[in-house]
Amino acid sequence: MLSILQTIWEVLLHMFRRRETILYPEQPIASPPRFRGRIILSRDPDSHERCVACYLCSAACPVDCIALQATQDEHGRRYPEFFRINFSRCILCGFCEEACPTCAIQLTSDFEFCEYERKNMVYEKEDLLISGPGKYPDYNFYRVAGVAVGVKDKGESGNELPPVDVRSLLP
Amino acid sequence: MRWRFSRVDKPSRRPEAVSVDETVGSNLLLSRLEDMVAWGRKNSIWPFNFGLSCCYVEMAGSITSRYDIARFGAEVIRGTPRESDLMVIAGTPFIKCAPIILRLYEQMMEPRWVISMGSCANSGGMYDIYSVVQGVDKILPVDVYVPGCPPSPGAFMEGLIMLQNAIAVQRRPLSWVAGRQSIARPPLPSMKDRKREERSRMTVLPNPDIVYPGKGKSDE
Amino acid sequence: MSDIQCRLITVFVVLIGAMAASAALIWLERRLLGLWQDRYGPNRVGLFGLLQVMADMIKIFFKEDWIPPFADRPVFVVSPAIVVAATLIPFAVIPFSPGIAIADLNIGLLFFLAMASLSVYGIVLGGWSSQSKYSLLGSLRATAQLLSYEVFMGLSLMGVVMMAGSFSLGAIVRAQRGMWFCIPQFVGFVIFFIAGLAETHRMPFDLPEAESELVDGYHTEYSGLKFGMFFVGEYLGITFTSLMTVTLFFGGWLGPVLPPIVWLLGKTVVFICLFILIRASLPRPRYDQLMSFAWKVLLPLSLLNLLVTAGVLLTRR
Amino acid sequence: MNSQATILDELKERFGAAVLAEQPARDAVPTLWVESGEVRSVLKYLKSETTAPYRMLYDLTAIDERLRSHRDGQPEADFSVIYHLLSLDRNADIRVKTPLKGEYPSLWTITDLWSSADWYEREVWDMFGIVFEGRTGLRRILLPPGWEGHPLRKEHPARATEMEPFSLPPERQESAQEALRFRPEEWGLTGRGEDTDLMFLNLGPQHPGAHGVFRVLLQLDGEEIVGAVPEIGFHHRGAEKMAERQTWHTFIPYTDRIDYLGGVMNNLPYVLAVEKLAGIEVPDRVKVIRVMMVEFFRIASHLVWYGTFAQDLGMLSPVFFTFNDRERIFDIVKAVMGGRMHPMWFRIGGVAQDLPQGWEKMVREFLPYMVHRLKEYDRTIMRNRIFKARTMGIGSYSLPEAIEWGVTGPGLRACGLAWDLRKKRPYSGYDQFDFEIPTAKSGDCYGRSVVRVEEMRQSLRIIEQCVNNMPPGSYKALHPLTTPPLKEHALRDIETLITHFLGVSWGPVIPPGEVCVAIEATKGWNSYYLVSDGSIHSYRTRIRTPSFAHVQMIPLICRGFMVADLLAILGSIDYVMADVDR
Repeated sequence: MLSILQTIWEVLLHMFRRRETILYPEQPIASPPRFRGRIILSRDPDSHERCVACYLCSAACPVDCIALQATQDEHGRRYPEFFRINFSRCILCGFCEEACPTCAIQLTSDFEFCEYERKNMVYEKEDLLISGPGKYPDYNFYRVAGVAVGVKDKGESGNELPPVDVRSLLP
Repeated sequence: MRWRFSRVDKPSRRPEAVSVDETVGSNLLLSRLEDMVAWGRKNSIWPFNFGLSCCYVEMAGSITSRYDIARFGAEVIRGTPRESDLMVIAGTPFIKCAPIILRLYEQMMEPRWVISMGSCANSGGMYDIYSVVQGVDKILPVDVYVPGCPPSPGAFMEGLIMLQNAIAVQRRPLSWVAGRQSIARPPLPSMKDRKREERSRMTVLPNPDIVYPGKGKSDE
Repeated sequence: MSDIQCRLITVFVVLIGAMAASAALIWLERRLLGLWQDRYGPNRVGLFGLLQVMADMIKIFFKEDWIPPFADRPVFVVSPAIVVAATLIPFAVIPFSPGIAIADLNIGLLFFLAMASLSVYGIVLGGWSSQSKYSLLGSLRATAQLLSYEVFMGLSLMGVVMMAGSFSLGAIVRAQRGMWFCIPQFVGFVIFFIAGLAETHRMPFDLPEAESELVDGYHTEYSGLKFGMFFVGEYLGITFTSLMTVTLFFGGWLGPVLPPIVWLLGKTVVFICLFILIRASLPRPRYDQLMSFAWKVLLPLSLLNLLVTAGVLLTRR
Repeated sequence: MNSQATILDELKERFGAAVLAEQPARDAVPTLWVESGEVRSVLKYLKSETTAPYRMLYDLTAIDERLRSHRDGQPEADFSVIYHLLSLDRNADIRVKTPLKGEYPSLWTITDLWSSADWYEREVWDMFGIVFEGRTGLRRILLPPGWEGHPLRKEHPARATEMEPFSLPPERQESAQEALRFRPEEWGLTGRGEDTDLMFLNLGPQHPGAHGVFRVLLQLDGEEIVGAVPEIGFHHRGAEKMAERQTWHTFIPYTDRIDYLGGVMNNLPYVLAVEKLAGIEVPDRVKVIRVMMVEFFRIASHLVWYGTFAQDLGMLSPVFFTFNDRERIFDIVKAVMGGRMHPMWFRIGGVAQDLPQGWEKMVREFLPYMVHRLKEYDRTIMRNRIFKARTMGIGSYSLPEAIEWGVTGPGLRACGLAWDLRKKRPYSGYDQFDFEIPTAKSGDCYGRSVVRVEEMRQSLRIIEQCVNNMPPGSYKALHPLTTPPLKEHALRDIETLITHFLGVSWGPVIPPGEVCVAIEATKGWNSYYLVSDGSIHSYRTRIRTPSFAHVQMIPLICRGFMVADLLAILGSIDYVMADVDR
């Protein structure tokens, strides 16, 4: 009998606890920066599209929900002609972000993207592209030393940084 | 107001849509009544205690204190389909389970709504495999799709609010034996289009290597 | 104003009051559960979410009401009505204030006991007529549970009757002027309260519906308004049992300064809250444990209580 | 490893020519091939005749060998059936394989040796079409009745999008419903008791107390359970088939969803197994990070069990409290790993990211809070008289029964045996931690509860040690097969970027071999048996889950109890349907 009264008492005491509830939608639900939500495409610090259409994200995607088509601009720079993510299949695993060699594709902490119709869950490039560099404000793929091509040696192009000493990568 | 009495022998699964003006414009009193009914329905969505897999745990999470869908009047989870208004397809629709899902849906009384929660229910998600139905909308009509795998309780709540908004503008027959037996559903917006502007304005995101920099939410 | 008019007004006030109280109770319960579970509960519709019940009512009223083709139709339809009627009728004998009662019967208590047993029929028939195995199990449980707890409910009240020397509820309240019966009749009060919980088949004694076991028990096949009537019936039952507890053991309307009706309702709300608190906290015993608790613990206890009360009264004389 | 050598010698000596070959395995489990006719006698010998016998049938599965190229020294076979036995006395396993030839080969059953072989054999038949003779009831278990083909055979298509789109016209719906109808005579049950009529109650596939899509057919005398037939397969998502088409790397998200309450707990045995095949040794920091996250998920999973179990018994509030604590765990999990239920954060050779700045503060704040809450739950739940009345003496089994049926985890420890893989076969550095193995004597619902509650406390101790002693170092191994390699490097130099490209596009090529790694997961032993054929995919992935064995035991332990007890039993087993059907 006492144990039963104790149970009742313990529950009654919760009256004096602070309520745990987040008053969504008026109050936002805090998501840490690592939280994997809606996917975006970012731009590099020079405001160009970061994506070089290397297809790594779509290859790494366990559910094959990323589709893109590479093309080149007049300077020979690759960019995606179209870039499509099917959010009705996407599992927000972040493998694309991990695979992306240019930090173009990123997962934001936004989880609010419900839809009334399934076809609206397919996002095109204009839905994905944001105006800034996202999580990695300083990284610029085109500044990292590339390979030596006929006209220049490694890291000697106009805006490249000097190449990394490979020995520094060893343990 | 002229009432027609008609027998509904075989209620169709989804009566054809009629334009809202046509239905609402006819009578002010009736439309007031319909407004009130829609308001009542919107604020009293009782979900069916139905879960298939992982998403169900997150859906249950949305009932608990941190998220508390009771605030929307939707915490009265019913164990029987007959008393519930909302079926949340929370999890993977399996081929072996599909007839059961459909049966339970049919056992629900009108008006009834369906939220497809999570990638598996939306389209099969990561399970493009022999035993999984590629999207629950292959077997029953879906009102709101919630993305994620599993969607967080927050995302489910967004879906629920969107369903409430949709219900608020729907006009359904007031009685299941009298009046026009059709449902007027105004076209619903594409949330993607609606939010595009705002989303594309986003510039810098917080550093992922710091736990909760500043106060919390990212800059959206 | 003639006597009949006066009576009619009382009837309407009580009827509407009881309905309104049970509606408010639905809101109160959800908010209180929220309070004890570190959350809010319905708070978005109207001030403090007060309109939530309105929304639920409207929704249920316009929900498709369906009778399964395999059900026993007339019985299926009539059962929810029996439940509501049988819980509403005994409100007639409650004395709300000195002189204000729909009918201050001199056998008020017996009338209440008789009516309380009637509501069992609603549940049993509802479950039986649904022709569903879960409903059937639910109504079987209801039969056994409600019938046995009825016995102790009656027995536990006999002490009160002896002390007051009357079956009239008004007389019982007046007999508590010196001391509320909850003190001399503490055992009787505890038994009555437990039996009251069981009679209203509230958690932890909600075995006839027990969601995790029997889906929704006796009302599994009900929908729409008929289910709504079962739902309201349950809350009417809680209101009534709380009123009864206050009347029998906590001096009814008695109390200083404030008007009697305020005292009565105030005390009732306390018990309603207690009902909800118990629902929020306790696990559900098993069906056979419930029965053996009834027959092996409550029965001897209530008989003992009867004996001791009688003994004390006799020696006092 | 003396005992292993001796058991092989012992078997060779006794069975002579029937032992076809001995196969070296990466996991050092003695593996031998036995002629199919002699398998039963070998197993019987191992179960009852040898000293310190192998009493537990840990796993029974098969491999479609027809397309496998690296089969060095293994006997010719189209299919092989694998019996994985376990001896708790020796703390040793043995794997007995038998080669089978032909399109639809057959084999003699072992259900008379182990009753628990029943479901395993049905599964093998269902998935591979291998027939077991000499037994009854060899019917589909995971797939619906009337399914054509056997999915784990190599010729069976995997993708639903390659098949005809699914539709459910009324006639198909009707026939499917008809196929679901329970016919007691098919299961040898009748509606007549000794002196009463019995009722059949169909509990599930959708039932509020059944924790997912799970069906139990009950034969009832009043409310007393006379017989029960559990039916599973409503949650089969073909994870094993999936592994044969995903790369080693992209299968990681699928492991998360096996025991969907376990989160990264499921990643662990898989990445450990792949690392063993690839020969990767991970840095200490990785080990400790993994242990910490895994223990967080052990607590989270047990909290869900705690709340829902209390709810099954009719308590309304505890589920809210325990889910609140779970949310606090998820706050940490979200901040560190970015996901909630399925962080999919472990990688081959490490973890996805390093711990973020500020993680220590969060964890340190959580620990005392949780200790306090657990005390509160003891007062609210465990000590409650009604709770005890509902759980004590209900659904109990003895230790020999538990071993016979392959019960592992808290269910085994509730029978009084302090057997925990973290202590007995430490993996991922568990030998460096100081913690205890809680046990209970009774083997009933209450015993299982006591063990789980105490386990949460021990997990908190482990986490505390992790915070206090987090070693410095890298979060990924510097090994060519680590997938993907350190991102900081890949972003800065083209050399790593090339490895990165290979790793995430084709995926790593894992050397051929077989390995089985078991861990003490939230619900029992979870193991991945991986067969690599030297390719970017796994050739065969066998996921042995604890719940499968536990659920099979239900008819045995619920007989004689009431319907309400069944729900208590189901709750106390703490199964997850995805963990049963995969």
